[in-house]
Amino acid sequence: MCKKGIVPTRCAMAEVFYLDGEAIPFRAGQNVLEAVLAHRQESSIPYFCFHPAMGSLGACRQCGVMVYPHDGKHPPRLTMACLLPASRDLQLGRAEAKVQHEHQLISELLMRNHPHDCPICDEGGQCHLQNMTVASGHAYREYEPEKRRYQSQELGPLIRQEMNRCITCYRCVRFYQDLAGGEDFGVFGSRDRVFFGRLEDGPLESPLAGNLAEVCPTGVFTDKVYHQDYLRPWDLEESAGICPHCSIGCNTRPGAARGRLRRVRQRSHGEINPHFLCDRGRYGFRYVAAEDRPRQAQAGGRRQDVDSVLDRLAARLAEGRSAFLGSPREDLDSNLALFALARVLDAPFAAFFEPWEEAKAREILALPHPPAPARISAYAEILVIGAVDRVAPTLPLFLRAAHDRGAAISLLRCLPSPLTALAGEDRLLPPADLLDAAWDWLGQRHHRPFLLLIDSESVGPELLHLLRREIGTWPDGSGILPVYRQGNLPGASFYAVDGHASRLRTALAGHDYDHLLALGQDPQEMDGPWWRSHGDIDLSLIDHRRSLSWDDAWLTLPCAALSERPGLYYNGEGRLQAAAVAYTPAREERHWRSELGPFPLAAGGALREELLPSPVELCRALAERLGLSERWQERLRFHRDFLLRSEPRPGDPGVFLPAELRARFRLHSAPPPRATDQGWSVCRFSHYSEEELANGARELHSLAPASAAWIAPGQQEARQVRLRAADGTSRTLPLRELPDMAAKVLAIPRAELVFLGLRPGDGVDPEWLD
Amino acid sequence: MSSPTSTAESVPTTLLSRLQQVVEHAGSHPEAAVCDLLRILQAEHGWIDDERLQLVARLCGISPVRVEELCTFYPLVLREDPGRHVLRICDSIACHLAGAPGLLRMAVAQSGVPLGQSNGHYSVLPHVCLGLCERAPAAFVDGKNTVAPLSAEALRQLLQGWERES
Amino acid sequence: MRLWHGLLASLWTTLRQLRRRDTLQYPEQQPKLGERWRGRPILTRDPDGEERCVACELCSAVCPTHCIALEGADRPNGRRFAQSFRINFARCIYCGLCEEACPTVAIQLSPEFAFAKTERGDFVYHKEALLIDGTGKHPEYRYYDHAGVRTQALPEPRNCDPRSNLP
Amino acid sequence: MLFFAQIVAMFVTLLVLLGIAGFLVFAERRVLGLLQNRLGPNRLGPLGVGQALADALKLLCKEDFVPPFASGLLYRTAPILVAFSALAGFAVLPLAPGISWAGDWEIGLLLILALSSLHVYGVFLGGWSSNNKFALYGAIRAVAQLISYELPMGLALLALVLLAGSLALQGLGAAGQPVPLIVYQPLGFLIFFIAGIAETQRLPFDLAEAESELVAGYHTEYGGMRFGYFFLGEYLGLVLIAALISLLYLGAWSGPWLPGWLWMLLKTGFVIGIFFWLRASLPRPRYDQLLHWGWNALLPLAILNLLLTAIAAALWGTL
Repeated sequence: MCKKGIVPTRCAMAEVFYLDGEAIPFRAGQNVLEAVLAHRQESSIPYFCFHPAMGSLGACRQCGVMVYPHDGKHPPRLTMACLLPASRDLQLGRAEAKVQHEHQLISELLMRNHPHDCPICDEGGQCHLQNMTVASGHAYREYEPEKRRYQSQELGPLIRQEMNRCITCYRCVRFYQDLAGGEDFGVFGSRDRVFFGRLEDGPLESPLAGNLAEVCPTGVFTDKVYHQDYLRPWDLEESAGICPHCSIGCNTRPGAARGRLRRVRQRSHGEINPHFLCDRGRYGFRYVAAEDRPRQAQAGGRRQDVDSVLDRLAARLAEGRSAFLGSPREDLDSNLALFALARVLDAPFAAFFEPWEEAKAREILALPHPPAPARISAYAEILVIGAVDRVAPTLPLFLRAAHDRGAAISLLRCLPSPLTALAGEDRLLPPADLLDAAWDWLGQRHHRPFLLLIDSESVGPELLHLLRREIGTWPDGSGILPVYRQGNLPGASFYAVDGHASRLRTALAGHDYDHLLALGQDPQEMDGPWWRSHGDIDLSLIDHRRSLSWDDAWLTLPCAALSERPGLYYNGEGRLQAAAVAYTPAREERHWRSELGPFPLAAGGALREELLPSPVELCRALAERLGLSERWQERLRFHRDFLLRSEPRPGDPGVFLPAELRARFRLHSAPPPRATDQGWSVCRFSHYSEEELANGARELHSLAPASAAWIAPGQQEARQVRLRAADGTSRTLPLRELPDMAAKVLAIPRAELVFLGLRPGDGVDPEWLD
Repeated sequence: MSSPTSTAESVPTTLLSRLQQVVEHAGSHPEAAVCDLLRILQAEHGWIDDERLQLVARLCGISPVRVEELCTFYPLVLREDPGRHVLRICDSIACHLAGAPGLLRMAVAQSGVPLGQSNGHYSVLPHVCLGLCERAPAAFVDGKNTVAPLSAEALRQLLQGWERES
Repeated sequence: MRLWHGLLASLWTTLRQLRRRDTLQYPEQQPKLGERWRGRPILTRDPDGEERCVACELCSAVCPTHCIALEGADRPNGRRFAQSFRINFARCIYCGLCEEACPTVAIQLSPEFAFAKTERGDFVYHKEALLIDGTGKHPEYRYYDHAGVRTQALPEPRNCDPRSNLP
Repeated sequence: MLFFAQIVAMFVTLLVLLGIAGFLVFAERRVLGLLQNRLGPNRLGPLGVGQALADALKLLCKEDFVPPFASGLLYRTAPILVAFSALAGFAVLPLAPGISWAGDWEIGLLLILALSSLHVYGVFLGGWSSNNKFALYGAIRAVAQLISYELPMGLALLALVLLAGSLALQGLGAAGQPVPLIVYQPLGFLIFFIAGIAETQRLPFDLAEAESELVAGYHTEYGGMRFGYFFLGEYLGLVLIAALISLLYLGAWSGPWLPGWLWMLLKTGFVIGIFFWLRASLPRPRYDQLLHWGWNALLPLAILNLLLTAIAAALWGTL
């Protein structure tokens, strides 16, 4: 890279053009604005409608630069930098009075209808328009007509619209329609009546709608959730975070202040989330502020202090009749700490409570290095199995980019999907037939590398197994990218997928074990019938959400939420990423006179930290009480060193699980296929906002539809359906029609599936009720 | 996307089949028929209400937002009830110089409602260039006939005629 | 000679002051403070009696001693206000930057300058103590007249409606 | 019995002198206030007189603190030395003919000059024992200043002695009857006056404790009553010099209607007032300027004065 100020001819690496005499390197195909933005963080050229993900439009006319022709015959002319291809030795001027005047005039025009409401605008302090207007030097309006006025729309609990602030840069609609594929948001009208919005009030339907707040260069679309706990962005402490809400592992930038987590924004990672973050990642963080989040340790449903609960737990563990359950949504160290504790106690440990889920995790681990999400768009042939858009809402962005590049996308699904519009081949199937259809697709001759995107929640382990067995015969570069909603599945299950779940169940079903210590997982939420039939097992829970069994459990220990502690997460591609502590929950306090309320922090007051222990600390405390501290530490270090060849720091791009560590999982035999009948079968219905943690985010979760059974239209006249579990219990669900879904399929939320002990693809005998 | 409203009662079946024919004519690109559908529906009903908007969206296989984008962009597609008649008076430069602003003021005074709104019988709209600059000021009546040049007296009589009609 | 002149001139100058007294006997005699005296900041109301502060946090951002802390919230009508507003006068240096930064002329420096406390914590003034029932220096100013944003949803004929039949 | 009475009387004199010194601190602040558009301390007692007592009480009540780095004995003795040398001078000072503790000592003038030189020992020891660079600087300045101004002062007095033919203070006072010696010795008076200010380190010549440069000069490390001693010494020195000026140049106790001792007191008070006035009016010179004037202006002038006096005495005889 050329450093600033060095004579550019010395720079043989890249070709350069000159902006105000400064050499700016560029790559072929870049335009001038892109090159300048890539060259330095703060652009000296103001701009609005340009966005790295959406490219140039030339609509705002703000990024003008003076171009000096080489021939000397033509006079210099003003051109938009975002529309000017960078070429060698181009001479551009930005700092001259004429250009600056032009920028000022454009700013004045853009501000013509923009209200003077920065003080009450949430964008103030992070507003592109504010920055550019100040930078261009426009300070006083000379023409003061009445400003244009709109009726803003109510766009749901996540995004707030204030249309009067619009400068018609079209970024929102370009993002929403062209990139996110949203159908319920558009641009209406013409001239100066252009309006960006929906047909009528209502929540935006796209799971990527939250990005509007970041895409909009001014305050038309702002973050409603952030607004609840609003503090100016300059007061926020931002850290490098990792989204824990699905297997993609998007990089986030949580912003916290005064002991509260206030917002999450996206932090660009070129391979995972170059530009955008889905709403689950953006708003799911609110689970830390859920009203029912447990904060008190309990014993038998009664409040107790942590130490006495730990004492009782340690005494119980010392009896040697306890089994351990880890969690694929907890971070690596927490799982390893519990695993090490189980090892030193020689107790059974599993990361999954269900052998079926465990088998899937094993198949996921056995996959050869999957491609990074951002690489999806490079594939020419893509097979999508299941509802990946519901599991990982950012994936459609990459699929859309692939489609725009001419990729052939095939879709096998049982639920409606926004990807239908992109798919060349679109087959609507019951879940049990997905495997055969995928097999058919592979049977077609593919010469170019292709990609299988699998929603591993709607398929069984046998599909993953059979498909990954074939990888050797595929063209080089082909791969499988599984998606699921657990943030750290490979990390949690690495030591615990060789039939551990079955052994755990056998142990608990026998007489030797009568106590289960579960971290971040609730067996009742994993397999309802089994748990109901083993009611004599005592359950101890370490968690930061109030799970189903929380109030009935023998002992409960609340722990710090994921954003309140550092963590390491293996995402779906086996990439290990580190998240920093996003915030420390705290309450303002002052010492001298409590009745006057908290002493202002900014004025020298203090924050009293309200810390809950992390799972690792709880495990350490248990090990100390058991007198096994040293052995536990030794174990932990051993497992950790084996798994973490190199440990990334927060903000690093991440390191991969070594191939040889994955290889040992390939030797497993095929999981037994399930019997399929031709009657009704179930599939998992999910909304994009659903995830164990994100369910606690009130605003986001309010968008999820009420629990129901969904069927294709015109199949049944009944209003309700009753389903029976193997143990005789039953559930009655309201029946709803869902257009564009597979016939003879009942789509049921996960909680109901678990209660009934059903897995996607299982045949059922529904009882139709009126 | 709001739920599609039933249009069975407001759109006669003959019209519906005619619309379907137009869509079929567009072949593999049904969305190409959207302008034709809007034109037919507006000719039949006078303006495009929400039901017709949804119908067009359904027939063309595109989202209602797209149809609305198109409707609100083009001035000849009306999204509000204009009354029985529409008078468009050109206010582009030639007509402006020839007295269109005076005519518009007159029309407003006579109809009693601001430009663009209906007084129940008719509405008067300013309009971009009608291409009749040589006979300015020009007007466009009910989307069918042009009147050019439009004198103040002719305007008064026209509007009076419409009022009497009701 | 200049030295002597200087000496005598200065002696004469001081001697002439014998009759003048600029000192006020403060607690008994109250000083007359100027309009722009920079004393304790207060929060004012607009002519309608509404709180002017919209919790934009510019005052706390500009405060060189970080003595202002506030958090905003929304009223049911959509207007923003300071839910809590606290100034620590043990830290305040009366520089007046907050007043200068305030876009709604809510925070104004008042002529009150003398307040002593026996406890440091008592210097923390909360919103109830800061808010006065008056408009302060700008009697006519209403921020929302100038903001260009109607926070209350008022369907007006002049609102831009993209669905309107106008071209 | 008489001896006992004398002891009591001396004690009373001492207390009165100390009281005067304390009062002068207050008086100076008031006068400065008057001269600077202010009021000065006026809260305590009528016209604020109680301020003097309050200050004294405050000083007495303060902690007696010796910095750990100071050399203890010298540090403790220095302020006493200062106060002592100032007080001892009053022993020979006649208030009127026959009113003086030491009687009409032949070498009264010499004793006073010697005691005023002793005063600088206290100052120097204080600055030295404080082990503080500012204090040491202040002390060095005090010494150099004293040496530089002691000479012109002595020479000015020599001219006076030449005229009066006596070293005894009462004799010198008597020489000022009926015509004050200032008439014969205007130049000598000026020299003595300036040197006297320098001697007592009063403003504008208080370079030994110039707070803008040296924090507090030689008494930087002092607090409480030890600092009070320095203060006492300074103000008693002021009284002493003022008394000397009125005794030697202003005609001592001569004056109509009132008794002589009262005249003496009035004249002293007047001179003190002038000192206050000077303090209110004049800025402090630079240190090099101070020494420059002392050696290059005042000393030659004093020699000239002595020469002229000698010539005049030779021509027209002494008084």
